Amino acid sequence: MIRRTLVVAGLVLLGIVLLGPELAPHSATAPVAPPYSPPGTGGIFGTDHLGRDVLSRVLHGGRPLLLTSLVSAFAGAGLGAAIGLVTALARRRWVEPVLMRPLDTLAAVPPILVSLLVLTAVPNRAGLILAVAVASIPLSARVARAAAEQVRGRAHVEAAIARGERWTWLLGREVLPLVAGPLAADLGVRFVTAVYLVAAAGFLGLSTSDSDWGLLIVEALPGAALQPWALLVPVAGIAILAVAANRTAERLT
Amino acid sequence: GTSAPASAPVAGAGTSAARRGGVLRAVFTGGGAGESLDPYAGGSPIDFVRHDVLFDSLFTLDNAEVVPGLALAAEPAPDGRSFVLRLREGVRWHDGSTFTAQDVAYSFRYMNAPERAYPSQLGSFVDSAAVRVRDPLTLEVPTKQALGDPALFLAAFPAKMVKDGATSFTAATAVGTGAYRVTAFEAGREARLARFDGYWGGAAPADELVLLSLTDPQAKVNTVLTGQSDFAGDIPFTTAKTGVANADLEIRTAGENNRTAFGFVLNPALKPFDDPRVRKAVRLAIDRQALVDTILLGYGSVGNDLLCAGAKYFAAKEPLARDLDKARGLVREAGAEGAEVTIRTAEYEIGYNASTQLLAEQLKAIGLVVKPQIVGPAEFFRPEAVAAAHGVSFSSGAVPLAVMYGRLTGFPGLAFPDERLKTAFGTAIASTDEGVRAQAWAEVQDVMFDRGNTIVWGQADVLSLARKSVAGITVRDQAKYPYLGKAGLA
Amino acid sequence: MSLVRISGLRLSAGDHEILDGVDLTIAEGEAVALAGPSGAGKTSLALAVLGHQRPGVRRTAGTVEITGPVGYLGQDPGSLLNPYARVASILRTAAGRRVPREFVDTLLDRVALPASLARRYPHQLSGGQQQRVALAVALARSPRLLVLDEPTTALDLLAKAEVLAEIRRLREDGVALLWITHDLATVREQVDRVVMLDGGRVSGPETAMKGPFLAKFARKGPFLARAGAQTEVLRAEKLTAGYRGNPVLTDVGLSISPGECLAVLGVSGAGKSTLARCLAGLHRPTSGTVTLHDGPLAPDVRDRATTEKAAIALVAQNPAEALHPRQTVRTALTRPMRLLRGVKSRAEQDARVAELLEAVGLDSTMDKRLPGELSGGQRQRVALARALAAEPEVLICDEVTSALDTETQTEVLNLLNGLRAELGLAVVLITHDAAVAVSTSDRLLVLHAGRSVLTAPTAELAEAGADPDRVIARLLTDPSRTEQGASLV
Amino acid sequence: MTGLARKLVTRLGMLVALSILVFAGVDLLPGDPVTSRLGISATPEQAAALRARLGLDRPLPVRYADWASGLFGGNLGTSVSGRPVTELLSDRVGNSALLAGLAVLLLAPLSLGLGLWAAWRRGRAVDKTISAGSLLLVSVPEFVAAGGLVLLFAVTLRWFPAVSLLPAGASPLAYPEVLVLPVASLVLAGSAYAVRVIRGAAAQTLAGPQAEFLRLNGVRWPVLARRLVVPAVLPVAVQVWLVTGVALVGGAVLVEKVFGYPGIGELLVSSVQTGDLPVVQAVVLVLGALMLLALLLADFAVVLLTPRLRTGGAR
Ligand SMILES: Nc1ncnc2c1ncn2[C@@H]1O[C@H](COP(=O)(O)OP(=O)(O)OP(=O)(O)O)[C@@H](O)[C@H]1O
Ligand SMILES: Nc1ncnc2c1ncn2[C@@H]1O[C@H](COP(=O)(O)OP(=O)(O)OP(=O)(O)O)[C@@H](O)[C@H]1O
Ligand SMILES: [Mg+2]
Ligand SMILES: [Mg+2]
Repeated sequence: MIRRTLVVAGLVLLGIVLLGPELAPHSATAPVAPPYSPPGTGGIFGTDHLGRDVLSRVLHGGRPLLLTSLVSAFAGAGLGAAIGLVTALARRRWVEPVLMRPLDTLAAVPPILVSLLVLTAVPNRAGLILAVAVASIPLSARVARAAAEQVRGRAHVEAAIARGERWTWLLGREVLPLVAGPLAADLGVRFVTAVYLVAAAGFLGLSTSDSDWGLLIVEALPGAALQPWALLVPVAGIAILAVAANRTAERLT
Repeated sequence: GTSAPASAPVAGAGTSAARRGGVLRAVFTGGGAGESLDPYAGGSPIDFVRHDVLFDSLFTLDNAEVVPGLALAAEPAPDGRSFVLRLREGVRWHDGSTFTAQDVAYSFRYMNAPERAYPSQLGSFVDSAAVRVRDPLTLEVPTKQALGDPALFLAAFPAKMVKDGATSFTAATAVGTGAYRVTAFEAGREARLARFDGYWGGAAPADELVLLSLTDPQAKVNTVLTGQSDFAGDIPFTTAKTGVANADLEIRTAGENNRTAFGFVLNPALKPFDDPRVRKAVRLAIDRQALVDTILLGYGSVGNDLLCAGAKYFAAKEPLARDLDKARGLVREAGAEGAEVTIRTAEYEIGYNASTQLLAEQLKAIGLVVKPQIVGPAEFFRPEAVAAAHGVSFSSGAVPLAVMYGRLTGFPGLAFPDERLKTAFGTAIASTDEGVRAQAWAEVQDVMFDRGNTIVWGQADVLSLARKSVAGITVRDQAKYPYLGKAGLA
Repeated sequence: MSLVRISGLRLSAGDHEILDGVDLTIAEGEAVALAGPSGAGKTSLALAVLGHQRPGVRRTAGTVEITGPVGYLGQDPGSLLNPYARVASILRTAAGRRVPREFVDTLLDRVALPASLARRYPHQLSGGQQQRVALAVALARSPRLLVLDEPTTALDLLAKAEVLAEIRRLREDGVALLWITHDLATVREQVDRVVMLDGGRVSGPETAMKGPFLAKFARKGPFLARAGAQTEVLRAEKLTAGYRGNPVLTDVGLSISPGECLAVLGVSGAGKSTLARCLAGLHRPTSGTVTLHDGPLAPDVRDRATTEKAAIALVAQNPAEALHPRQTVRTALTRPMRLLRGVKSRAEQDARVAELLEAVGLDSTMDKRLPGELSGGQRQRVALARALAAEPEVLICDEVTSALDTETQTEVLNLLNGLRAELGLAVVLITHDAAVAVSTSDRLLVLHAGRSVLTAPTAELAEAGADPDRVIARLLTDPSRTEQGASLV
Repeated sequence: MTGLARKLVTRLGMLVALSILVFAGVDLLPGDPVTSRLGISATPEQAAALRARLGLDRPLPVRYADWASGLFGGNLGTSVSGRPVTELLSDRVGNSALLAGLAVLLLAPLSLGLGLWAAWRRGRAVDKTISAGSLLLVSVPEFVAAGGLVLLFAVTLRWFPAVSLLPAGASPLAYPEVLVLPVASLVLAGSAYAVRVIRGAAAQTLAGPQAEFLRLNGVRWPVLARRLVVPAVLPVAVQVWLVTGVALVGGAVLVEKVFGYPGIGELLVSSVQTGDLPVVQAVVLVLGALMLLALLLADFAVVLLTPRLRTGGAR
């Protein structure tokens, strides 16, 4: 019963986020009222520092945020997990150092520098996705390898090897289902980190879109005392998304 | 969330006079580890404030007028190619020794040496290597181009005097002639300065001045709100709008003559802004009042597209009235409808990126598609990038016209190529006759107002947050870097 | 006064009943053996006595009353002990209160372990020692009832003897026992009564037990005779292998012909499983060769041809890990068919799955179950069926019958014997069970500390009718082990 | 022993690779010390002169070789401002390490406690609350959380200073009150991941045969946690704590900015903004080396905390 309501609420939320740009009463960029108008006088949640409708900006920004974060979380955690699994299952001894040492080195470069570099080379949303993905690959790979190593020596994996299963089956059907728990948890954390890195990139002047929620937070911060809603609404949005994403990830395992 | 402003900003430096004694703690935007006690090494606001009380210039500005500092007079030769500098007598360094012409000659060499992190731009005008000491209080200074009013240049460009032979500027070794001497310093954190009782301009009121360095605007405000400091320079408009609910504190403005110009410079070398009609159309199309109300939250006034409001010679023309029909017509005539233009901007002042976004919205109405190109402050002035953009956001304090137009003429992408402007500018710099200079500056600004490439949509108040008892804060150069040599507690 | 009083207990999982109205009372000091075919519900009942159910199992009716502290010893001792604590700490934790130093020593002494083991970690103990430490844990709270779930299946004869001796001592101390076993022959003298469970019901008195194992499954000679005539199918020469430089196998050789059964014996840790893994290509020997029909085999199974992969099948030792927990029985059985025998059609797969399940004594409706929904013995048989699905020429069985009751064990061994006779399947049988080894094999290979100390025809070593336990114990007892193995049967 | 030697050699190689990566990477950053320094008032000659003085006109490999040879002598280069980078870094590395260290010291028991509690009560309200709470925390950007803490505890309640102002040359250790809010912000930001990992590992252990065996033999929760669950999660928890700690040393940029805390992150940001490449390179290298060290320590910690590995394989 409660579960059903939760699922429905989640779907409604997803719908709002994805259809947001169509639902928004105003454009994301046009001023509609004096800056920092409180809720009521200028839209449900008031207006931001340029007099733009907070509700409309939140509605416009949800889709880019969700897609950016999801894509980069999947790319980062997915690639990381793939590398980790391959390393754990590889038969050749050189695979481990060849794949993992460079990743460890990459892990040692502060993510902020990685983001700066990638965004310099690719100064758009794709760059942001790449930056977040690159920043999460090393840790995801470690998590995946550690999890897969527990499973690698199990008799059913050896049986599958002995009957000549392809590596896709070995990874996808023998090992993955057993490490899906930690990987899903990792994916959930990656998603939140992605949202957060996107926001942080905005904080450092590296934002890549008009109105994704990270940018809204960054923009609303100086005027938070004047118009708290402009800050609280996107923060709440991100929090809800994060919780929902993690619940989903846990469900899937 | 419903905090009504406790009070509108008050003007000035505090109601009462500063009394002698006490410790004044003031916080300014810092430059982190890059800060320095060397007046030619640090480039952040707190560096300027600190340098101003530790070191003196030969001349300073006071209400846009040049007043004598360590020098009493700079007398140009008739052709303007050199000047004679007469120094003040009886000035002492913090270490007790006497200030002489040797110090000045050394300072000229020091400030322009290529290994300086921030060499003085005075080097473009003064031939520092050829400075000659006539006697302990007189020097002869050759110039690289004719200067009609050398004192103005000595006041407007950084030209702090350091002691002959000084190479090291640590808390123990930095020696100036200013109202305060340094007792402790850590870059990016704080400087502790003690009153210099032998100051030639009269001893400062406060016993000690503590300059605190922070980079986050809200953090600066918080120090005053929580009693960690007495004065925060250059605070965000939002803080003023929110107001402070503390009867001991007040928000101050530096006044009408000390505002910061907010605007854009259009690139006259690129389409569509190579066409004066399009430049004019932009100036006709922008909603100045909306920008002032939104970006400045009303703290300021509309601008008339000319830089240096508040400086001497500034032409206080009436801003162009908004006329969208006419603007659209001009754009159509120029065949620039639907043109895509990139405006490069960085948040080196709060509100720059926002003003560019708002500009983009406003210019939609006349068929120009503006793409804000938001970058970090460190890369903003990369020459190739500026030259490739159709415009940049731009800001300036009430600096002398010679400084501002001098800067603009040298920069690809910002310089405005116009014969009449060039001639008038040359005369304005070189003429030794005050009347001729005034005439020439008027002409420079006529050209700029008629067809120029600068847009100044607003003049922003410079706000600060202060304990009510803080008194005696004055402006010499720019209001963002006030002079604290006469400041103290009432 | 009774310690346990269970009445009308019903347990169900999904749509089927596991226990169907079971009544059981155990009086103070009484020892009850719980036996019955694999899948009868023995483990489920034992756990119910402890007030516990495995995931997926629900109690639908009945009452369980227990008085006094209960000790419990599960099936696989290796995985029960806390790997992060030393033996002393494990035992003190188990006591649940502050105990004097001597407590640990006394407890170890009770399970016939030297006090010097107290400072070791579980992984530093042999399988037999681990099982005895686990028993000590169960004893730490001085239980008045001890629940034992097949406590000796993983043990070689010597370790088994030690554990049995300790259980006998406990009996003498008046501890009540609920003892799950499929080895009634051993247990019978040590218990007061035997409860037989079948299909979730108590199936009547002990009379249901069949006669002695050997009588029913007396050694027959024909395989041996025939085997000698055939050419060999698999040969290993001078196999040397180890883990991270620790040698485990040294210069071991073997050969086996179609239809032949070679039993590999040795105490725990002797290297039997390692040998099996080398043959199957799952462990790379440091030197030595394996040949199939005179063709050399690659040391790594991944480098072997499909026909070579199909020719050798391994049933691994650990039944808990042998099956993928998320794959149904059907998937487990059809994969080898597809990959190694090219059976792609669903209908044919279904037919073969049913056939295989039936052959190992399982209901063909079990194909949709996940391993977690099977009993220990059922899992072991699915693993065997999976190996047979590849239709191998050589079957290597690492303890395939350890979790099976005598009845089922007999069925499985009959199946193997039938395949040997009809199809010429060669079987390498690794086992701790002396009776099985003696009754089924044609030849014996005895490993000691990684070296092959003896290979000989079974008939030469054990005359028909001799007690297999004694025969094997003699083979395993090496001079170097006599001081430890003092309490032999 | 050879294993250890090989490990150290690999790490050394990684350090070299890291230094190349850092040097080249930073060089590619958009900020340019020359233009950011000279602003719009510089002539091309002035710019060229400054470029030459800073040695930026030489090819990248030459500059790297120069820099790397300096590293061996403990010389991290010279800041664009002319001061040795080592001098700029020394205090700040300590300050940041102090901040991060304190944060980890608080975060470790906190995350362990919460993670174990959630695992013990898995599937129940407590578990869901802790999971959701940690996710909420991690999804509120740290600078927003820090701002909230300042508003509540400094501006409104006046319990702690809003900004970490320190007298010149003083160590934060002498002024513990300035550490409270920054450390609290970092703990809030950093504990969520640890809580989730620990909860996962603990839940797995609790579902395993060892936990079942102990439970069925009458061992109750606190003892079970102390004897089995904690030792089982520690190897992975220590990894997470170490890595989080290093990440906090360099990743506290925004928190340091909000509090004006004189740390390495603040130095990094201000140097990026002024295009002070030698400082950026040094900071990033130091952070990277710390991370490599942490990963190495984490590897050792796993061995140390896992008896099977510590005592050298099976029997
Ligand atoms: N979680 C479950 N879901 C569905 N069926 C189950 C589950 N657990 C056990 N069963 C079934 O319940 C029956 C009894 O299982 P139990 O483990 O008690 O048998 P057992 O007598 O101990 O057998 P064995 O001697 O083989 O270990 C078996 O048929 C088994 O398939
Ligand atoms: N993965 C491994 N890593 C290190 N040592 C191992 C490994 N597997 C087995 N060993 C060791 O190798 C030796 C032989 O092990 P093996 O499994 O072959 O013994 P076994 O004869 O099958 O014993 P059991 O009867 O207990 O199954 C033992 O000492 C064991 O501890
Ligand atoms: Mg069972
Ligand atoms: Mg074995």
